[in-house]
Amino acid sequence: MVGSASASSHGNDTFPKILSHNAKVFGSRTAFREKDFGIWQSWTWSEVCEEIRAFSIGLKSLGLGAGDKVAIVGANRPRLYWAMIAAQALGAVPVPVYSDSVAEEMAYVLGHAEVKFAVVEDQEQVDKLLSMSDEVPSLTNIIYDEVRGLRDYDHTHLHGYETVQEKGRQLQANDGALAGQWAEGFFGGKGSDIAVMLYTSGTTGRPKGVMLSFDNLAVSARNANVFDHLDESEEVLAYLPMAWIGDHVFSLAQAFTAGYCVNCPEGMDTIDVDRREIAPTYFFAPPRVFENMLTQIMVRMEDAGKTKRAMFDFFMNVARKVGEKILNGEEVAFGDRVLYRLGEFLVYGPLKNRMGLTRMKVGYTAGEAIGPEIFRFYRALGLNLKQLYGQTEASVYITLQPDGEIFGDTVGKPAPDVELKIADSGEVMYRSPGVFVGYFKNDEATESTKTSDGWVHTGDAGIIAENGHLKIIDRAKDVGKLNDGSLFAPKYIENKLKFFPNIKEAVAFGHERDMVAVFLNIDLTAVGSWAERNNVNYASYQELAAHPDVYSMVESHVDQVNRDLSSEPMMAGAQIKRFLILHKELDADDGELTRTQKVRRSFIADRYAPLIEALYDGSTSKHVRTEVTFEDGRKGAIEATVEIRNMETHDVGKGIQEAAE
Amino acid sequence: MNAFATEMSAEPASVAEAVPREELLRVDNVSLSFGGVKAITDISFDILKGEIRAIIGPNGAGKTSMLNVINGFYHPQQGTITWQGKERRKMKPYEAASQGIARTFQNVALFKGMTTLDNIMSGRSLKMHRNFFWQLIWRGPAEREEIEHRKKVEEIIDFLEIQAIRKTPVGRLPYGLQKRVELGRALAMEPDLLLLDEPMAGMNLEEKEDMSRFIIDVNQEFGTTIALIEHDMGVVMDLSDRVVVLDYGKKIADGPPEDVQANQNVIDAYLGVSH
Amino acid sequence: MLYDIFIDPFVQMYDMPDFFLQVLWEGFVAGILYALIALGFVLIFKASGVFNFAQGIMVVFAGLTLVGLNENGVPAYLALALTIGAMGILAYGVERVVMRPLVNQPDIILLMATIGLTYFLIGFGEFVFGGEPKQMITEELGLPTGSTAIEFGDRGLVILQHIDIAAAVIAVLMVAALGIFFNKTRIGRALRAVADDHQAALSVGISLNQIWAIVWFAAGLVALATGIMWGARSDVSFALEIVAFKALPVLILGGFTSIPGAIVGGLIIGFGEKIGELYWGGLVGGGIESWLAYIIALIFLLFRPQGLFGERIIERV
Amino acid sequence: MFYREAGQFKTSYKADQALMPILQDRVGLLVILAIAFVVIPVFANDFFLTSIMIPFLVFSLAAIGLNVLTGFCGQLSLGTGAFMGVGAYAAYKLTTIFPDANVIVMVLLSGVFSAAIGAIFGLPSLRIKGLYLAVTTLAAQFFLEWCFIRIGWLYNYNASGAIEIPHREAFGLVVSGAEATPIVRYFIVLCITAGIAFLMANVLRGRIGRSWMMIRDMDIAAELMGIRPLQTKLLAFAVSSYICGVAGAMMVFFWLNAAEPSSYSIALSFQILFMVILGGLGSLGGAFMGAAFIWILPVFLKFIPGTIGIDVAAETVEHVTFMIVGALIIFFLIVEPHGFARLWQIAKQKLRVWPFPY
Repeated sequence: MVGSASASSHGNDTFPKILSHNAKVFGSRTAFREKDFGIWQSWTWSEVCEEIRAFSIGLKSLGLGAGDKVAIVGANRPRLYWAMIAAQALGAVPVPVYSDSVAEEMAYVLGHAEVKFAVVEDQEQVDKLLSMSDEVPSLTNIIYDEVRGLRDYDHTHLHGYETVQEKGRQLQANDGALAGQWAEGFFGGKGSDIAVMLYTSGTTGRPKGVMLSFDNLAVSARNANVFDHLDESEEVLAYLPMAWIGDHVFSLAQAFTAGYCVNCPEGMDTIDVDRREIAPTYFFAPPRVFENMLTQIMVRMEDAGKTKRAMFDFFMNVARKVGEKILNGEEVAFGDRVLYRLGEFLVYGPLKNRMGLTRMKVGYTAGEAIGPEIFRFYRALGLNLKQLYGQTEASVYITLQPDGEIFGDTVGKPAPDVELKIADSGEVMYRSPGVFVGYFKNDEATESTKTSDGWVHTGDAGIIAENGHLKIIDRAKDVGKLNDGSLFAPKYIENKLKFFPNIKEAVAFGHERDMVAVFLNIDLTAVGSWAERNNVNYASYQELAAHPDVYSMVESHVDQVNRDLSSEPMMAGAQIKRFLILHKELDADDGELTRTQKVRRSFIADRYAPLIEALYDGSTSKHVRTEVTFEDGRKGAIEATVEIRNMETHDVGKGIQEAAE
Repeated sequence: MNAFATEMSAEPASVAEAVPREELLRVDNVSLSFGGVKAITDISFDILKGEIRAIIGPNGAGKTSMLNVINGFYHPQQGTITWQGKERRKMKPYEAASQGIARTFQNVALFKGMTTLDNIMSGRSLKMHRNFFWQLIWRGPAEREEIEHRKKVEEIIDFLEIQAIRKTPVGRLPYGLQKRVELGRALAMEPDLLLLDEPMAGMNLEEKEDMSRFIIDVNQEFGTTIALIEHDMGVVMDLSDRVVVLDYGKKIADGPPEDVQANQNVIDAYLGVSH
Repeated sequence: MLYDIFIDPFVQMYDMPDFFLQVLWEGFVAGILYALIALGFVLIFKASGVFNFAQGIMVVFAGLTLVGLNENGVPAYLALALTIGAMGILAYGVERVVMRPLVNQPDIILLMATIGLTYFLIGFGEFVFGGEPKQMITEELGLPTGSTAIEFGDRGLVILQHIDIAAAVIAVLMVAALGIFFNKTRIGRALRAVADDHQAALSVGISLNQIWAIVWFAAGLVALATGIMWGARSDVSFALEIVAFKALPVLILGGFTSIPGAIVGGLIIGFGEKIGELYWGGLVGGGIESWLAYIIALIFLLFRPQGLFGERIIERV
Repeated sequence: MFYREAGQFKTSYKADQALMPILQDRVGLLVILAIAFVVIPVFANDFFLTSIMIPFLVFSLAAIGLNVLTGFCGQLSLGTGAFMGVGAYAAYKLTTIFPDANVIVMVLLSGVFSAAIGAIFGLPSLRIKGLYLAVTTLAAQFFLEWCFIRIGWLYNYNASGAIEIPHREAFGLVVSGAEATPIVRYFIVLCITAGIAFLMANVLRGRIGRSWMMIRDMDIAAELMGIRPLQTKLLAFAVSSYICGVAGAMMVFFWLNAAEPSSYSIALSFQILFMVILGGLGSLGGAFMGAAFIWILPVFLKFIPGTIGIDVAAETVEHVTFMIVGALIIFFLIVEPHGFARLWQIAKQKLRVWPFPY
């Protein structure tokens, strides 16, 4: 293995071991913060070690042992992170679960993982778990963090987090040797032990439990730390679901291996303020977050006065021109440098300040393709935002964009210690120390994903460009062909559409059909703001989506995409011939999106079969009725007549000329 | 056989019936008039420790006047008030506060110039004692006291889920949130008896549900006795343990919600049958 | 000491009834003038809820304008007419520049604005007409200037200035005119409607802006009359401003919205002040006139916060 | 724009409740203090110190005093001038009775007397509110003014009827009397004003300041929450009068050298009230801004005709100044009834959210 010196583990191969190492080395450095009761409550590494020890010993006294599974359910809270380490110290395996998933989904995961204990956030989660006690017969104890509303519950098998910790402290007080024994317990552990089980939500089928070993996580994390020069002085904001590999690696594995501080926000409605207060130095967000921030900036700037907007536009142009070059360390004319400096004072600095990214050293976006405009916007501000490509099965890292080698349409070079190849089918495959151990109780799936010599199928189709960077085209299984034989990569088209702020979602159809047609969702914030400015009245999403002006606006976007497509010889055949704007927003509650907000293509195809039919039978409108689930769980139906528009296509290469004229 | 199916029940065990409750406040034969206009005529009722007591009645029935009598703002011409077993003399409103009676108001009476945090902190006034000279110096005792009470206030903010508006001046908040802040301010007094004057007036359904939940939580988490005036009969019937019905300043019914609902006098009063 | 306070003054009153009557007359005249100033306050307060601190200075300003015009060769009656016109312009200006933009602001802000107006009018008046005290053009306006002595046989005599009698008569006429205006004319009734309920007034189609302009104009006329009377007794100068503060205790006694209250309050203060000063003032070195009115009002307030003619306030929660 | 708050987070209530939780504010304050304590003493001439800075600081302190009462406790007072006079006369008598005592201590002590008298005149505030209360404070104004004239003992029976400040030394420097240098006076006034402002900032953010604001915002609710109205209001009267008293004493001891009863007339009361209203009710910073505006603007106006070469009679300038001040007061009330403090707040908010409009 080609690990660099500082990435080596010195025998600290499991997180409990790393914890006790950190407690010694970084004892008085802040390890965790949580905005609670109005201030950032802080814990140093040695305090964290003590907290975890007490809780862990308490858990043991409740009967948790090696090999047991512990479900972790709730929002990002230090105590829930600690619970994972506390379980690992006993040889148990934590299983973080998406706390907002519906009971049915959660019950399946918990039942499949055979969890014995659950550490949860509050009453809501306790109630949820109690309601599924029949599906999860293995569950014996629930531990909650927030006592509110739970006082009158039967506490035979229900415990407060503090009670458990108190018990642990009591036991330690009674038996001085206990702390030592506890540490000895995990010093016997090996790096190859299972550290955590993460269930991937998957676009199809039941979730699968990805088993990752300590080695997988710790080695990947150390490599990433070295790659981006991260050390114990970093600050990160832990706000993404704990059940997601990204958060697990960024907020736990890398935090522990580098020794940096993890900050948990007060709540989802204070996240913007909390981010600004902390100003993370290492920041990760899916493209959606960056998109939203940009949309907000643009919407708010629309309301600014004329001069201010002119100033903003002027300096943003300067930034677009030279910002990235300066960031990449390229030569830039002196005058531009001065202008950029001025812009930094007047616009970029304040913007970064408002977003809370002033101190950001490195930022990553992944999960989906980010719009090149959006990506460039942040880079132009001088933010070192980069893309990476990863998977749960790889302990995140497959490829990374190295500093100075940033290209909007590629996802970077292989991460340290990662080998990459493209299979004959076009599928991207990799092998690395982070490759997962296997799917829990699903050998069949493990075998079909991971070859005997350690190569993993990503399921994505891609190419390695001349500069060695990986370019992802689409899901391997989604890449299809039109009836005339042209290549049809739906995701590629959809992403191009979604890069327009007005378009929130797109679903493209075309495989084994005569032409490409798409469903669109408009972005209510962006289009709503446009409507306000143009005195367009609307009462609902549905009404706005059906508005003729909105249709024409969207039509121009689609046309632009067709132009773009026509300029790429491989994709030119798959220009959009027809489109419609859906009468409702695609929603995870209706099963149309996954919990990570990815579209579920086949589900949508089933659900809106009549609309697809209409797209391909040439009709100009179609009446539909759709069942929906409201926020409060009630069901209902909405009806609408949806308009369908035809599009002109462009000849290969002609698009460019027209655009140039 | 799993452990939870039988042994765990999400419903709290109901102990109210088992233990007879102590009397917290009793009003005997109270009458109140303003310059010859009778607002309250010969009313008697009691409030038991730990219960939610509702006072209902049509407009102008004397409900708010009754609350004003209880917290010493009005002085009845006749009748006695017994508070925690002792007959109460004529007292000032601030004395009622120091004896553990807090209230909210029909039309939100927040301190408009202050933030949410300061408004709730103001509820701690009675429990803070550092004198003027410590306040001048600030460092040391005054600051420590402030921090100690800030912690308490933050718990209330957390309890009422108003973290996001902690530092917003209350004048800028929507009405529903103002009501919540006002409840927080009353809670900060850690009262024995909490008087709520139409806590849900002017709220939409969702806000009403939130407020109901908070009222029940207050009652259960802190064991606070609550007397509330409310127009929304549905809410009253759901929340309260016992209900007093007033009409034209007289008591026309008193008892558990279901009894009161069936009472002919009450039905007449609400339908406006003339006397 | 106690004798000096409780017995001697009354003995004096009995011993010298002519002096006592003279004092009463002085008090009466002072009271009338206080009442006239207070009347201006009441007019504006009733219609707009604004406590017009500038009323005192409007008195001076009106007087100054009148005299100033005459000094510059304008005949007396024409000057009077022009001054009335000036008060009209002032009323319109105040309504446009001060009242309209500040509608719905808290009381204290409106009060401050009228104090700002006071400063402006002082500066403007002095700028235009100079800062020195001026003689009122009593004769030119055809007002009486002589005096009449009324004898009480051998017990002395009381001297009545004719201008004072005229002042009393004008005051009575003015109150009567205002009474008729408020009760008999359409605009007057509208004014009362505004005082009672702004919304109701709006709903019957009365423009608040017009009404404010009218009341400020009416208050300006009252100020002009006051200015003439007062100027005739002493000089026209900005020293009058201090005297104008006396209207405050008068209003406290009479209530902020009652015209009869302003008259009665003015008389009480006028009598009280003169009697207090002449019979008791000497005990503490004199000059108690400057504050006696306020102390009377203060004591009165402690027992009847709503004034003589106000209604009892019941606090509601 | 200048406010870059990212990365400023609080890990303790102590830091969260600090007077200035934002770093840039603290820096700003330090800059202002540095200017006041270093730059001005080094560069300013005597005229600037005597005619602008010293009176500005004295009036700022008086405005703080009135702001405590009117801005924070909601009790309108028109008697500020007289309360300042009480301080002046008390300090004068104290230095007469204790000729060897430190005059600065005497000035600080004089406030105690005005506090006592202020509290007495505050008694009616229990029953009387708003404009009615203004009348009781007017009673104080005229009664006390009368006392300054009629009670000879107060001014040591001087023939002039005025108080004249004796020559006094402290810390080896001449601090009062005609020989005291402007720079010494300036430092004394600056230290006292800054010190009291700081102490008041402490009081105002704590329990007592809150109880005043409770009375101001909603007195009935405050009472139902256990605030004793009389004590609370009297304390506000006493504290306010103390500060005004000290300001009044400083006015004669470190600025005017001599004072007549008319120095503390109703005109002064109004002047201070303007400072408070224009500066912003309920804001300490506003008191300084209001004082600067009301005091410095007229001084400034006086010099305009001369600098642009027009020869105008001093009288006329004064009249025009009156007009302009009056008009500006109305103008600012219309533009922003909550005063300069609010304008600053709005500006600050704009800077904080820059480049966004909100």
